[in-house]
Amino acid sequence: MTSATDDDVAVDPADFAQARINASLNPQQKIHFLKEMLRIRRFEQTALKYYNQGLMGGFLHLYIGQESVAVGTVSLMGKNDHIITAYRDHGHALAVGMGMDECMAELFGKATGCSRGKGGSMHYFAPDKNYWGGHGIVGGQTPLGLGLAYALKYQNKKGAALCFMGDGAVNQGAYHESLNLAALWKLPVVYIIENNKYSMGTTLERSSAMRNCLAERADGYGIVWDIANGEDLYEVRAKTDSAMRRAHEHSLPTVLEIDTYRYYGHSVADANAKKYRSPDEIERYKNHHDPIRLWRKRLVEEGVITEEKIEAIDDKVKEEASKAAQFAIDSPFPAPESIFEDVYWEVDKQTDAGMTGRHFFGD
Amino acid sequence: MTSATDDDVAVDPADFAQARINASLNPQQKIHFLKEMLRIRRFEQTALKYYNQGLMGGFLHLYIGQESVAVGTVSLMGKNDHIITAYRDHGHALAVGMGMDECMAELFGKATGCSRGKGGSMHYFAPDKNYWGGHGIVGGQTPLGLGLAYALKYQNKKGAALCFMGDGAVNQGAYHESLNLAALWKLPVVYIIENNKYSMGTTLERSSAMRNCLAERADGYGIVWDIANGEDLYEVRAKTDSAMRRAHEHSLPTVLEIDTYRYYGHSVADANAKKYRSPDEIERYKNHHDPIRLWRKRLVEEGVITEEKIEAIDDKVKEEASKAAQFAIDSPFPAPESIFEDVYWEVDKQTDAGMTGRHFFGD
Amino acid sequence: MPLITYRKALNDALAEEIIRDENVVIMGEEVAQYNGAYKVTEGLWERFGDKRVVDTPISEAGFIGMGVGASMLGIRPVMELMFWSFAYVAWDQIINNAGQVRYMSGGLINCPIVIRGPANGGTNVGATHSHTPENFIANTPGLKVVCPATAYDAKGLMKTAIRDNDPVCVMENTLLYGESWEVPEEEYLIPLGVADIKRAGTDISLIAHGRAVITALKAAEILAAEHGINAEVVDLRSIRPLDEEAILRSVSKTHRAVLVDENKPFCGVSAQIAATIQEQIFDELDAPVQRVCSLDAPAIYSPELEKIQLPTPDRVIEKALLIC
Amino acid sequence: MPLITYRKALNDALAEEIIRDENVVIMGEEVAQYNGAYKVTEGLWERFGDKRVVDTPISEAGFIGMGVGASMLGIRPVMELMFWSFAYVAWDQIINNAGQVRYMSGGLINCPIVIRGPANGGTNVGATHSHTPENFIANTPGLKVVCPATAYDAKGLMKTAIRDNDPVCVMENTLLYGESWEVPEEEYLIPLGVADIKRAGTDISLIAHGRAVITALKAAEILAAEHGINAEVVDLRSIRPLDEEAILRSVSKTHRAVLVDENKPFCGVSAQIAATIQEQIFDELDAPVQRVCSLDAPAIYSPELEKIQLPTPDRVIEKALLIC
Ligand SMILES: Cc1ncc(C[n+]2csc(CCOP(=O)(O)OP(=O)(O)O)c2C)c(N)n1
Ligand SMILES: Cc1ncc(C[n+]2csc(CCOP(=O)(O)OP(=O)(O)O)c2C)c(N)n1
Ligand SMILES: [Mg+2]
Ligand SMILES: [Mg+2]
Repeated sequence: MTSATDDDVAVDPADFAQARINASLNPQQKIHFLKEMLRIRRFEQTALKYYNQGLMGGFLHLYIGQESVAVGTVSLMGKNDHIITAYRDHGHALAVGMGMDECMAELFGKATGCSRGKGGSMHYFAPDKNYWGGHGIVGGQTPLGLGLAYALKYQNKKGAALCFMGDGAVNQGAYHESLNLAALWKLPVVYIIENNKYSMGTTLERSSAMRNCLAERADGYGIVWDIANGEDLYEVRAKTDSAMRRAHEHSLPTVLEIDTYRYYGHSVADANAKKYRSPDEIERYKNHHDPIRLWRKRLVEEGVITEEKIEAIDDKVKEEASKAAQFAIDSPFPAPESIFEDVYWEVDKQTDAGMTGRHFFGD
Repeated sequence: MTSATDDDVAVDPADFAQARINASLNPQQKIHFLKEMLRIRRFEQTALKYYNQGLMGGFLHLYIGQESVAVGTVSLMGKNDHIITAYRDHGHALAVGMGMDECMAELFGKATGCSRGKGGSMHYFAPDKNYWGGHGIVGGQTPLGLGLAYALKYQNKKGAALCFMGDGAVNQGAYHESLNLAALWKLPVVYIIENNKYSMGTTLERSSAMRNCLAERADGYGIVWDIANGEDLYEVRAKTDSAMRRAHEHSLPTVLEIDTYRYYGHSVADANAKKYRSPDEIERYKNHHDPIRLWRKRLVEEGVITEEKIEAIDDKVKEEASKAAQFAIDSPFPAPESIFEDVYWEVDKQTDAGMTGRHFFGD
Repeated sequence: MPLITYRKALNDALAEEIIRDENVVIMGEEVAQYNGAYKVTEGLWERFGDKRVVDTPISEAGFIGMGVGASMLGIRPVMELMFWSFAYVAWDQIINNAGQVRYMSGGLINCPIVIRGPANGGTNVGATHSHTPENFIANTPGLKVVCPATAYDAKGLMKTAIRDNDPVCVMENTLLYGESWEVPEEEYLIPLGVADIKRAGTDISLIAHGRAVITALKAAEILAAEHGINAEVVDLRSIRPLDEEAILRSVSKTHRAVLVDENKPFCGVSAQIAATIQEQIFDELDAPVQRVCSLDAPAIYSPELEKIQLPTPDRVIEKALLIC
Repeated sequence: MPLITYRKALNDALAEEIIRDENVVIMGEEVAQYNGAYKVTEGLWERFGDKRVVDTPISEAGFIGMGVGASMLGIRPVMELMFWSFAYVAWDQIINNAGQVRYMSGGLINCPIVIRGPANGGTNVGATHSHTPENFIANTPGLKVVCPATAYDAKGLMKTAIRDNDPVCVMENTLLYGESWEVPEEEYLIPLGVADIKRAGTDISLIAHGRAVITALKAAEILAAEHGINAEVVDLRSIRPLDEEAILRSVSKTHRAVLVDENKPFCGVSAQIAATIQEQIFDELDAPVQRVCSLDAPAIYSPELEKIQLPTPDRVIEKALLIC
């Protein structure tokens, strides 16, 4: 019931490249992962630039440094697998295949944004891609993720719900209630803790009591758990695969804690980003643990691609990001009337129910 | 860090009578415990009679069958130890020394009730006896118990907060949040799970996922935990003592799960009390595991008291209960104006703050 | 028409909707094997089995949130809160997830969930168990809330709530569960957002919802019998959406209104109705709109006192006489 | 008098009370080492150390409830919610424990706790982060709530809140943190329950709380300059207790009122005020009381649109002109 490594995952702890799910990858796929990670990074760097110019409002929580987690886990999703996360949600959004245009436009608050300018950075959604957001209340998405798994099981679909959360979110009660329900009802949910060591300015040690790690709390509910090193895309995929197969084959939950790191502040507005942790620490991660850098190196070493070709991909991705920014800038703001749209389905669809009685108050 | 039995507790697993805290007991004390357990049982049987006559409102959750838990744990409380529980609160109330009169009057909704008729069965309080209620929202009292412990530590007092809860309450998020905070900040709280196997009509198995027991979830937070057999007053005292000393000496939390059983329904209104569990099961507990019966037997065997003297005590206690009922019946209902009392301290005390601005609305 | 209880009407509504739509699932504490703490779900588990009627642990935030998540994928959970008072441990899931996710997703998502259970005082269960949060829910665009006052309304509104594609909160009343009303045998639905004139009248409008409607009806009888005042009783039934037209129509006719409401006064539902009436038909009013709410303190336990804490016909009559 | 920011005024209030009473302890997420997400607690941890200024994990139900429990034993916790929106995960602890425990204990207990933090829209943080629950809190007898509109009020009300022996919710505003007002150097307190006439006038009463007061003041200037209307601006400051007399006095003088309120309209604070005015001084009113609230939808992200979702001076003027 405890720390689980399925046979075919634990080939050689040092090399998850040999895990079944990775051994079968072809070069195109491996290159695709690189491209996806680059898309996230370039998208966010571009967004940051415009945020700093004052063209966006609210928060902007950057995912830079964590890209391998979203790309690695999402790469395993099939048509009945669903995903939901917290407010640090750009990475997962791009990984599931959302376009940079609608993602960027959302940040600018434009009508062409993925959430029509209503959600902003924290609230990306693409149900057509099985992506259920983007949620701002810490831990609030954890029962929702459970609900996705419940629906899958109810509908007899062989799928999994991947529910992401930060290391700070594990101390919210809703998460524990969800763990008990997941175990009790054998729901196919995979809780993925993206442990980037900080919740805002608070270190892991100052926020969470634990024996050895956060995932281990799953033990108390008899839920299988594991830890993965997030800098290695192969490992992320191997361990996520193991969890997803547990969901698919046995309809059982897993808690998977993935070690990772964010280079920027909690959000762009985080004035203390370099106070609660040392510049050294950040440099060390950038130089020695950057998931993109490591994956590039790996692919070059494996002979899958050359540095030049990587640069070409990177250039293309950067261009995609600039174009998305231009798209966003050129897009219109939502019309004032749209404030009252998307509140009630029945009103939006002008059904009888939507036209009976007063739904909105004030003027 | 895990399942803990301090040296002097684990003398002989079969006989906690030898534990330090029990070995030093004198006959008077042992007889006192018996009397306290009998007080609870007779009080509640009397209350039940009048409830069934329609003289009380709302709920009446009987503690009968669980008396050793309240009496055993409370017997260890010193002047800086505090206690708080859920709605099944008569036992703890009488054990801390509340009078039957004010407890009974509260059930009748009388002005002479311990909560002036405002709280009812679920809301007994006696802060002067370090008893902080009586709380109706399942799990809601668990952060309050933590707060009592926080205050003790803040005030540099060597004390413990005993916070009781049912087996169904462990699935409320607030409890888990409390566990993390208790461990992180080393707070002297003892969470006591009174595991009577059912939350209303739901068995333990249908409500809680676990490995071996409920207390074990404490492991995930690095909190020491233990299990006690609640039918044995000696064991309850020995293991609670161990937890309280951990609080007193090291300012550390403990989770203590005490196995116990209730003979009546969840509340008196529980129409299904004999449906979700077999009459056999109830009989088995009454005949073989009743804490009062076992304690009586033990004391007689130890030569501490005779059956006749026990009967005399029982008669006295029954008389105390009848008198309390008469007191309650003879007491007046609260005055209608009292509806607006006890809402705000400042208003009650007629301070300047209480007389500035309008505090109550409507007429 | 057969007389059936409010409880049975709800039970029938749930059963009919379970049969009609395979996505409807009933969940909550003790709803299945125990038949429901207040027996609203009696027999459903036996009839429809484990998949359709599900007992939950005591984890309102967890299971309500789970229901919201499942509803995003097309399940239609009908979640029982044993008391609406327990909503407060799940408040974030209700307000932020059920209530806001459609908006934040720019309309990509909808949550066809029903959250139901009793929301009332008057049963001596104390302050923490007697909340009536229809005003809080109705304050929240994205959520809908209905408060049926009779068995007929309870059945028709519940069925409509289950078919509605937005989150609907149904606030029932333990004091009404055992009361009986005529309910047709054939299927019917009551649209949300349509008030019901429970008693036609000409002299004053008594506007109420939930059990306060029964209080208003009693007051109206006495006003007629003893004071020669012919009161109209408007049952809002649905708080959001709200049938404002029916309110304004009635008061435009009677020129006087007493609002009866088991909420606490400050920002209760009747505050909103009073504000609306005076704003929209000021010139029709011959006197200020009066309100009768629960007395403004936490719910008291003492059975003798709780009786007078809730609106009574006497208090309604007193206010009516003040302006008639 | 020195000009200081609303943020600094709060910071000074906290520091002064920490010094005055050893039972005062500041708690919340990031309040200590990080200096507060919005820097309200800047420097306090450095000055007063670990015991008096405490960082908490992200467990609002746990730590707010803990604060309530500690307050029962005489500690005076001043708990920061990084946003009041996050109160919803701790709602049960606030409403049922802080709000009802005194009553249920027949007055044996009191909870001298302050819960504070910003409660406002207008910063493009979306629907889940923009709640303004002062109406919910004020609905709840047992709780108190204040909404300071200026640095002066923020300091005086915060100090009083900390000394109050009942639970007080202080709702601040991130859009005001950086604004400056004159604040005396010597110590002062502002009682709860006393409104402040922020601008005297004769023709119409603009009644508001929190940042809506600033909106009302702007509207008043324009009404005077462009329309020759001399508006009085009444700042409620404290919602519960409420200075009803000040409201009625002002409207009895001006005979007209526009209520400005950043709540959503349905059962917002202004609904209560409107209901009260028409009920108590119906004959003084020359026109219906008007309300200007946030537009009735979840808070929109789009910065361009959120601007118009909150009450604006223009909307206030429009309503004022309607009745002047
Ligand atoms: C209930 C709640 N409390 C507080 C916040 C404010 N907040 C937003 S993110 C955050 C830190 C979360 O840290 P973590 O879970 O580790 O995720 P990370 O930001 O590292 O991805 C906090 C305190 C919130 N959004 N919701
Ligand atoms: C938040 C909340 N949910 C549901 C209830 C209704 N309820 C009261 S007691 C109870 C069962 C609790 O069982 P357990 O914790 O085992 O305690 P026991 O009654 O066995 O002492 C339930 C469901 C409640 N009071 N509060
Ligand atoms: Mg983190
Ligand atoms: Mg139990």
